[in-house]
Amino acid sequence: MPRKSFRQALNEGLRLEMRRDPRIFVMGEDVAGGKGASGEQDAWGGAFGVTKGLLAEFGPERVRDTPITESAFVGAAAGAAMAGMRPVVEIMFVDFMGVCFDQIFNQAAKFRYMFGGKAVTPMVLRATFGAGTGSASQHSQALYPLFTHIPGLKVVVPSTPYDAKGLLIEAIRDDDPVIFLEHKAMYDDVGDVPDGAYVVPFGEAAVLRDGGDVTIVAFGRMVGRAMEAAARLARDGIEATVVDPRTTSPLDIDTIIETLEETGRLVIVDEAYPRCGMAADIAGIIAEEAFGLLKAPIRKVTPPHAPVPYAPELEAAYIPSVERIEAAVRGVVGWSR
Amino acid sequence: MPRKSFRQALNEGLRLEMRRDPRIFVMGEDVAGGKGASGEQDAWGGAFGVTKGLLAEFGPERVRDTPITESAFVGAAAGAAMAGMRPVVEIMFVDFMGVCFDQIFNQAAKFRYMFGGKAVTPMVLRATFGAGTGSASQHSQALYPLFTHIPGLKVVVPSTPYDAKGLLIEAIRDDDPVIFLEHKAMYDDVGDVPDGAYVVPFGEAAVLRDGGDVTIVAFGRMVGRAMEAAARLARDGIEATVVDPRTTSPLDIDTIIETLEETGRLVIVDEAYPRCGMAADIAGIIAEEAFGLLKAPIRKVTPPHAPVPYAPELEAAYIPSVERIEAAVRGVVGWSR
Amino acid sequence: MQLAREDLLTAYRTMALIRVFEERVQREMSSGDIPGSTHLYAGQEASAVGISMHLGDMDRVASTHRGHGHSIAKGCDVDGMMAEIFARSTGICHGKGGSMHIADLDKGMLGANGIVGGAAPIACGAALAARMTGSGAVAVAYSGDGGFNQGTMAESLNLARVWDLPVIFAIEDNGFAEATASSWAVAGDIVARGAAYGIPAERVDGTDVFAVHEAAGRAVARGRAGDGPTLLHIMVPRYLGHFSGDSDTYRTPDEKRAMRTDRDCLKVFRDKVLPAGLLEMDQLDAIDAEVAALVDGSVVAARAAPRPDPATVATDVYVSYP
Amino acid sequence: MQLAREDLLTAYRTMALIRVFEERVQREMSSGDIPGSTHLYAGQEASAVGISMHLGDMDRVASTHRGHGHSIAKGCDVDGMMAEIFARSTGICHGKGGSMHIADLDKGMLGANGIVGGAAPIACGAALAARMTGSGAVAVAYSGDGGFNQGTMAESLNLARVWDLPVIFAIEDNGFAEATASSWAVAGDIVARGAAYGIPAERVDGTDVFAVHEAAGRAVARGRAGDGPTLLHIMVPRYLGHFSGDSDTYRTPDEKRAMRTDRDCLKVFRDKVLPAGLLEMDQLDAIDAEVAALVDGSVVAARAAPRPDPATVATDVYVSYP
Ligand SMILES: Cc1ncc(C[n+]2csc(CCOP(=O)(O)OP(=O)(O)O)c2C)c(N)n1
Ligand SMILES: Cc1ncc(C[n+]2csc(CCOP(=O)(O)OP(=O)(O)O)c2C)c(N)n1
Ligand SMILES: [Mg+2]
Ligand SMILES: [Mg+2]
Repeated sequence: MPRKSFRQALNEGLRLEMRRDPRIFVMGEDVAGGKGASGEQDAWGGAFGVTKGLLAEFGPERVRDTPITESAFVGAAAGAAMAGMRPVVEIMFVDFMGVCFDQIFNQAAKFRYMFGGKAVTPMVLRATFGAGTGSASQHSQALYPLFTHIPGLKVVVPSTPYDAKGLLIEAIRDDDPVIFLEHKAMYDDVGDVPDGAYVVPFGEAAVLRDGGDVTIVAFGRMVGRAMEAAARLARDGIEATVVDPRTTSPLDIDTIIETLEETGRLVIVDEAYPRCGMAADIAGIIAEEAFGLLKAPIRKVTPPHAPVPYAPELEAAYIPSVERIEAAVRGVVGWSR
Repeated sequence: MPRKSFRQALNEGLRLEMRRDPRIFVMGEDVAGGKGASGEQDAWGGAFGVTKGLLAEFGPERVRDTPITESAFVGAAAGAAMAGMRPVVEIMFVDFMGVCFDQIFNQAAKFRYMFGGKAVTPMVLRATFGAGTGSASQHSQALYPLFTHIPGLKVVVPSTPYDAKGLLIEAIRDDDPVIFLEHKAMYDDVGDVPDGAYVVPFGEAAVLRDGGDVTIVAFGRMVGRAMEAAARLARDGIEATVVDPRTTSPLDIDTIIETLEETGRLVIVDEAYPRCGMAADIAGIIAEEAFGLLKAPIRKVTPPHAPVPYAPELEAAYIPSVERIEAAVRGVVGWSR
Repeated sequence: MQLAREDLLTAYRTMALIRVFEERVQREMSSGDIPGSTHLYAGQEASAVGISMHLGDMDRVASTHRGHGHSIAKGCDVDGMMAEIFARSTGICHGKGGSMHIADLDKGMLGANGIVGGAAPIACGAALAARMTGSGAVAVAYSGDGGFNQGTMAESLNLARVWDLPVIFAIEDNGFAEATASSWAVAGDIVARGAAYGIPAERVDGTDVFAVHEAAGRAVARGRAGDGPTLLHIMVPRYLGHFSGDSDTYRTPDEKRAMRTDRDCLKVFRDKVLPAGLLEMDQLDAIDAEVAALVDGSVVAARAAPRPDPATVATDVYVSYP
Repeated sequence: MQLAREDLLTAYRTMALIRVFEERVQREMSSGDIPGSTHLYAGQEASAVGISMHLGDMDRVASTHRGHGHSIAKGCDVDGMMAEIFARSTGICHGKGGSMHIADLDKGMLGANGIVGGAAPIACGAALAARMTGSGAVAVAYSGDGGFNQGTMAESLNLARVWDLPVIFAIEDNGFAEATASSWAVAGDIVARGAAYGIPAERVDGTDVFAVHEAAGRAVARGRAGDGPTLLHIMVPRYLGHFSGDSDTYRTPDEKRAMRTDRDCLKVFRDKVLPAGLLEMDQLDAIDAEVAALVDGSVVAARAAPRPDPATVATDVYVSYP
């Protein structure tokens, strides 16, 4: 199978879908770049180059640079979606959602319910997230727990180029508002990605590894670290099942519970803040729905309750590491009353 | 002790503190009311009358009506706080925080950390929350899980007039940004409230009832329902401990764990959305830190994953009821492997 | 006043219907059978009507918390609206939305909105869809004077100009945002603020449906011709309190009385069409009776309608959710 | 040009220092020793300097992502800034903030800001504090041309006017927001947009520190006198890419060359003061040498400084947290 980067996989997903359906368009700050300038057009393709080349194929009506007015263009996406279009919006960094959160959580997310089931709001809101690039407190957050909290939104956090493409196509075809988050440190990660269009359905976890001793649930960039920890643990005879739910809303809790039937032990690894975060969410669901399967405390491996720091040493201490995952697993495997 | 309503208790807390410290001022939409009008001034005292009468005592410099520009005035509070003032801001409904969320979560909450510990941002952001008044999806949310998620914020959810006054005074004296949430259906609730100033410290749960069979943790308006459920259960010989953490950040998890040493069973009642909400958060912490104490699954009693509906019948089905709390307790008390 | 007889009748009928609807809702609020609170449009009718006379179902409006008038003018079913306000399952949103979330997408009504300033971006999006599909449709973003200060409004003005969107910003200035006077809260001048974005902007007497109709006509024509946005600063009186329970003491009794006598769009209309012989008095009186009966009927029907089934509390959150 | 000799020297020295600092950071970025990315102020120096010459430590500025120049002009320690950019524990934010969050509250520098449009409300708050305490201080809200479109800016203009806040909105128009030209993205006219709020507004040549100094003088005087806000639309060139790694292909090589030759505030300054005999060439050359050494020293010190202790990762989140 062809090898492609996360960035390429996303670009391809967008391109294939835009070819299929003329109602799909992309917009955001510098999704082309060079608007009004004398030099190169499509100079950026978005801050991380994901939409590069779309302008040439689809033209400026369907690849729309925007002024720096997130409320206006995210709200416009919601309005356009209600009016029959299928917008894909780029918010450069998910950290910026604070300036347009109302349009996301009170408008787009609630139209369908408030209007008694009549509205259909098919929009995708893409944004980068995550720490690890020295971008400090306002450009490194995960924040998907905030979106997961809100009924009416779907939330996607892919961990491989394959999933990224398939989930993005699914998101575009989905009739509900979807928050699609891409880890900024993973755009150059390479993986197997078929050329054509395919979908990865929402609410279906990927089980990346099978092992009888412990279940590790991880999201986004933490999936790779969980896999590495699992590989290290295997050398000591500790076998881990690794589950990537891929979407946080809907959440495939059934697959997690199935693996617990064998393992009885759960470690959740997440890059988001700990309080009311994904790790707490899953731990809370399991403590209710699968308590009888648990042989040990659930361990959450997350950053501390702190903003993301700038210095690399601090960032390294902040983001869950392979070592911390390993230690957490050893803790639950060795646990007894 | 004098009996006072929630509204009066809050008004008194504000008044006493404003007398004590001239740096304290209040601002928000119609916190006085009548600005620029020909009729009565201080016509509103805020949408729920909490600030009524402050204008007469403290004048328009310290009781500031604002245009409808939450980003500007919440950000101005943060700026004024960094510059030595102690603003208390009213955002009529917490649901409106989406239009100014950046100033709350990326600015005020992060100054101290980003600036290496130099900034002090003593501001209080008061807002009403909660369902039960037929106000529908955009005027009935709880949303404190969103604030609890964010490091740098403190979050207060009082359940009695006594606590409301003491916690508000504590919030005003606190040097960090505090989100202070008042349930809109409770303003007329009456309780014992001393006349003078006193504080209720953050991060100290109130244990409202002692019982050996189960621990019920509840917030805000759900505390009353939990107490009622406990009273009903007691008739059948089931004795519940009821804990109101009062602040969700910091959270007094120690008190909850202490009660679990006796009860071993936990039901969490919350009005916020279930996913990444307070019930999940506490369940997740307990499943990690006090797993060995648990004799049964943790039960979460929350609304469904849906926006708040308008019709009273739907709202009644939406908000956790005494009956649902009772049923959850019976479920965990009767549980066995 | 180049309106055909039919149009004149429609204009009056719709204004009268809104007036009766709103005053009836105000009365019914005190019965305790309507949950929550409502923000009523009485006094402002000529604005929505003068604009909507230019609009078809393809054209879309995004409204405010004070949305009943916009909805009726845009063709929403009055029975469905009343049933919604009464929180019945026959309501236009099946009892889930209520007064502040009335919507009928088939009629191009994209919803009232509980968030001040929330509508303008949504209207820009509807206008963008019209532009991209070449449908020739326009969109209207309603706002009050207070809402015009919101950042979303400024952002939308800019976006609409930059993209030449066929959107009409209809800023209904009723002098107040809740208890706060626009003369204090709105710095500078609303028309100048629109014009500073390069957007054609004009002030309109919102008690005169003919004036609104003319200005809106220019705006809609501009939009349909691909010439982009327009801002209308529409001066209207607000007859009732900000919301149904507002004691409204920040306005003097004189002020409130004067507005009913001097700034009544229905009276203004009668005073224009009757002396000019465009319509007969008894035609208008007949309309008054007709809309009163219509609203009466809607209340009777709403009261008789079933309440929503509690089992529907968590339906319609998503189109699909595995 | 009514500046005293000392002021002239300070103006030149500060502009030259910023220029050298920024070009050095650009070079050091390629060494890989600086994490993240930086947005550099080279070319825009006369703006921050012309404004800050009127300001004392009591006056406060709220800055943008492109904040180094504002910080230096406001008196932040250059060693501390460089160490911060190099992510050292001796940095002005102890390595927690980095380039985009430089702040020094004692100097009245309320922080660079990673959120476009984030600063204006904060500056309004600082101005409100000044007003309420009667300190006579003013506040400056910096923004770029792109940032001026943000809703927060419009809301702040309104609030500043309604409350007569002593705030100066310094809109630095470098022609671009990232790769997007302001000629396209900013509808209408920035001066007109300020004036429409009733705020005195003027366009200023941001390559001429004298012009900026004069306009800022009027603005600051207005603020200190209690006459409220001012908007300055300051035209500046951006010499480098949007951020350190920007390939900057949306501007032609000619365009970028021309801006260095025709719109260099240091050259403009020399061309004004030398022929007029206000300063001597060798004084300026000596300053050039001095600031070069200063920046050199700051880099050497930063490289030698200790890295933050990982144990501090979760300190300084709160003043207190039980
Ligand atoms: C973001 C937000 N802030 C505040 C409110 C509360 N609120 C509801 S209506 C209103 C006044 C709006 O005034 P205006 O825009 O003039 O409209 P009018 O009520 O006069 O029709 C306010 C402040 C809200 N709904 N949303
Ligand atoms: C709310 C928000 N949106 C987008 C960005 C990404 N961003 C950073 S700088 C920038 C361009 C700002 O342009 P301008 O205001 O003209 O300032 P300049 O960079 O030219 O100094 C953008 C879009 C951001 N940081 N914050
Ligand atoms: Mg109004
Ligand atoms: Mg710029």
